[in-house]
Amino acid sequence: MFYMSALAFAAFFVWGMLRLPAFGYYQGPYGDVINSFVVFERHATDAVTAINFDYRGVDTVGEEFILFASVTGVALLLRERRDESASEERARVAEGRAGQTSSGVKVLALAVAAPSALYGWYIVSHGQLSPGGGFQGGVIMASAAIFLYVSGEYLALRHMNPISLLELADAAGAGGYVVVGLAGLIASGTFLLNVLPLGTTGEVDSSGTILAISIAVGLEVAAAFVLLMMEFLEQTLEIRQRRRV
Amino acid sequence: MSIYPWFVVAWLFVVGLWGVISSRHLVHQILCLAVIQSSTYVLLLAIGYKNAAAAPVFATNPPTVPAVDPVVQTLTLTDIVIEATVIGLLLSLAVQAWKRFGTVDPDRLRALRG
Amino acid sequence: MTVLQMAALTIVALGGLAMVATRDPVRQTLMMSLYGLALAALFFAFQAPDVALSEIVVGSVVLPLILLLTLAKIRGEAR
Amino acid sequence: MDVLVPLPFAVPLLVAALLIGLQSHLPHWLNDLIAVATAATVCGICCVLLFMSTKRPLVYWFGGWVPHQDVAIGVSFAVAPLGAGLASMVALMVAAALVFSIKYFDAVGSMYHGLMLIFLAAMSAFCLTADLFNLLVWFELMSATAYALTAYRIEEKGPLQGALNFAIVNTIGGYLIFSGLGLIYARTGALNFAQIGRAVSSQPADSLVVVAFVLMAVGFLIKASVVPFHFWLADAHAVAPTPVCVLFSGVMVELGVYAVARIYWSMFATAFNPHEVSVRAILVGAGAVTAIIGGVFCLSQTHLKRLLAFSTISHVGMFVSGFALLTPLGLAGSAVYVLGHGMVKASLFLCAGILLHRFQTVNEAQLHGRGRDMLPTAILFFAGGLALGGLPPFGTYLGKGMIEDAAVSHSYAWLTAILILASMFTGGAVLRAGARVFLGLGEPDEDPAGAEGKEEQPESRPTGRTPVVMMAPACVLMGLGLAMGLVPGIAPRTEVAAAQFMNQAGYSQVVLDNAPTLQPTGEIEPAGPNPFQIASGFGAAAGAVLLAFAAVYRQRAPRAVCCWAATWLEPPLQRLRALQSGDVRDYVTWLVFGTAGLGAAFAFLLR
Repeated sequence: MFYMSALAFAAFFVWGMLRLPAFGYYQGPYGDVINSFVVFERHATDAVTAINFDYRGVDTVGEEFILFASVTGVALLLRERRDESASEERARVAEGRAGQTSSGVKVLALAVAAPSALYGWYIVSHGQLSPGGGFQGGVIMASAAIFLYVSGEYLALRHMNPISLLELADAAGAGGYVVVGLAGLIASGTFLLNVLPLGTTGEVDSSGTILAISIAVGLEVAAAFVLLMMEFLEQTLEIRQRRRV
Repeated sequence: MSIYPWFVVAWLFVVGLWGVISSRHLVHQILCLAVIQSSTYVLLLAIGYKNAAAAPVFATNPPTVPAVDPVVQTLTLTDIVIEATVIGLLLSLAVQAWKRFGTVDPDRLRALRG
Repeated sequence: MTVLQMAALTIVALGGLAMVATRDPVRQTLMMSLYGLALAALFFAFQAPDVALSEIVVGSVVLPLILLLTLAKIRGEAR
Repeated sequence: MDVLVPLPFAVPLLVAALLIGLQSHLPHWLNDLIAVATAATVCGICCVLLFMSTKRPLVYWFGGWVPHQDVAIGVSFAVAPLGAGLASMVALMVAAALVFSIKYFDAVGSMYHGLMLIFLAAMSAFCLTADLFNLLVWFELMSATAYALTAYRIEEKGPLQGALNFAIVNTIGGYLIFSGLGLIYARTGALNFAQIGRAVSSQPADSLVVVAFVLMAVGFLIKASVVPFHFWLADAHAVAPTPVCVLFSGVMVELGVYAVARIYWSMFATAFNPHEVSVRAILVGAGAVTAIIGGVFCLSQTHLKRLLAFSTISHVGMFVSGFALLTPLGLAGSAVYVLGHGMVKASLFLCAGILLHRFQTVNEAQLHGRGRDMLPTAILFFAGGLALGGLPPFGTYLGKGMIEDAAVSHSYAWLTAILILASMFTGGAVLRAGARVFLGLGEPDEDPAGAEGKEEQPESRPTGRTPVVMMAPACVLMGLGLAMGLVPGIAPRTEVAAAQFMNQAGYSQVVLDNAPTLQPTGEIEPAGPNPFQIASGFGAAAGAVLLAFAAVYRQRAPRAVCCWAATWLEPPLQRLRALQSGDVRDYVTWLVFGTAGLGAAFAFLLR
């Protein structure tokens, strides 16, 4: 039954798509209007970032909260009845594992972690100028934490008890976006209205709220992905611990 | 040749669906969803493409240079974020399935249902 | 449509099939990384650098990592 | 006063971020208080918006990006009475569910409250938006939150299975909507409903428009759980925590129906106008099938939450067939019905939650006769059963009656029979369960620990008395469901709002050209309440009572009837039940089958 239906579905889908404009002949007008206005209106040179964080900024509010809700959901699902003693045990296991990392790998990973954090920050703060933005930069910053783990310093990370801190950062980023929106609402009655000076096109502090939102998103995304990874990591540590006992 | 992208879109959608219904492993099933989703990326970006146009970044190009549609790119970007998070959520369910029932095979999960 | 775009589309189409046909999840995770790169290449060919960048960071770094952790959990206990 | 428009989603999102961010630092009662207060505030705001938007929709452009050169470059909300009314109901339900949860869960962290508030934000923004992609974003946010909430109590295989099935099927639904969106964007170069609508109506509907509509409609009908996309719903409901079920059945599913109506009348109605008869036939057919299949399944359940879930499917079928008549009266009937049904169904779920809290099970067979001393719960439960059957003056009878009137005047008189039958089934099933649980009527089942017996896990520690925070929201909701049918002028007013909702050209003038008013369109028929509606309501309710008695005392039926039933009714019923296999791969197969079937029907009739 599936094959018949899938065939019919594909035929139906293609039947509709055959009436699309030919490939390579985008007809507008939405994208063309934005392309012609974006530099003049928003002092931003990356149209995609400008749409993402300003023209269609409300979509991105929803998108950030999808991330936020998913990470909260994962935490809710994976963190059930995890008690403190088990957590201590896991820390010891992590320690045991740390010893196994060879020093060459350790140095290399540490050497990569710092630049990738910096590079992530660069991508976050230059989103309005060049490809990139809060999301991509945030993920790159999060990957710095992964390199830390590879280097065996996960334990150091864990000793700082980062989860509640990360949760705070995650929430601050997501909430920060709404606060930027509300600032516009309070200033002039329009949610997400740009309330910051636009600056000179081509400089980092140009384009007003786009940069503020980009930083909020970068913070949220970085915290969220590190959290996500840590939640899954704790799960694998759980089994190592069990195998030892 | 200008309809080739649309066939790729339909192909990815149907192949992904086939993977979902024939899967024997939850993780595999979840990844097949990612294949279906990639068909929507290809569809959107192909729609916004213009022959011989530049990327919608005007750092070096003046705004008068023809550029491809930035809107579909924004939509795809949002879509990718949604993909990453929903897959994360689904995988955490798969981990739970494993923890509780010791299996990630849909057949055996169903058999457990009683 | 350029040759580059045709080639990228074909690779993506085959990559999707390979993703589905690879039944072993660990190998499939590897496929996922490669498929992410293929998609990113296609997005570059479609003049979408922003999207390509996010596809690389998500499809080739974050998701495979979470997947490997999930599989480590599942396989680790199976042994 | 336009500043109120973004608040229904901005306030709960901000509060949710605060609650989750500060979770270890707030006392328990403060979490509860803040969450309930936020939901109540949103409810108030939405009510104000409802009354402000009766003349014309409130149009709000985010970021101040009003259309340039007739091109909408930003995202807009267009608050219309139907959407605002639905949003206020969403907020009311969330508030009720949060109050109920205070004593319901043993240890609720702030994560639960945060997710509930995000769920509220997503649903209310979904009702207000006027932008296709924005609609999809809120849809996805709603889904992601709902998956997490469904699996909140993972103790048994049941919950997990339900959450996984729900997540996979609905995620595929999201992809279908996305593909449809891509097609329509390629044609029109717009994402704003009004602007797409203008571009689409400028030429006759061709295959691209048809495919785009079908893909999007299927995506939303999956959320609305229309047959054959309904399988996930019962699995998800059976396992989700009761307060979450209240939201799923009371409003989330109905939002799928709302979305189909919204996209149809803002974008496709003019283009499909020459084919109106075909569209009506297809959608009314889908609704009628759903109403009957849902009703039959409902009657054959003994697990109370599954029973209520199937009754929701049956009612969704009635809502779909109501708006599918494509007249103001039909749409208004659906709207009134959604409100009335939501209140009643939510109250019934809360009753099931009270039973679960007290006895640790919601299996009808195990509960047989154990609820004899629970007078208030019993009264609510029976009232709910009668209300689902359509007893006046509950809001349900009015909605049902309006749909029936609209059906009769468009030569769909047979739909009346379907609606009465479906009301009898769902009301009868609830009354039967109530009679067995609270009155101990009929024979106790031979095998009380049946197949589904061990599925439900305690969500809370039992107490001897029912806490007032559990009883109060159930009573309030049932009272509102009763009062709704008595509000003077609710039917004609809703009909005017529905007629405005259907004015596609006027809608795009309001959104894009800032037109001062939105005129109602279509033929305004007398809405009622009228004697015919009241008679039909009493009739269906009486039928439900009879059916319930027949079901309770089925063992005492004459032998001939038993034999007849065993040979003619059992086998098809068994086969139908086997379809509900719990395996998501079967559900996806049905999904593809349904999409292909609906697509073929549209392709054939609209070619």
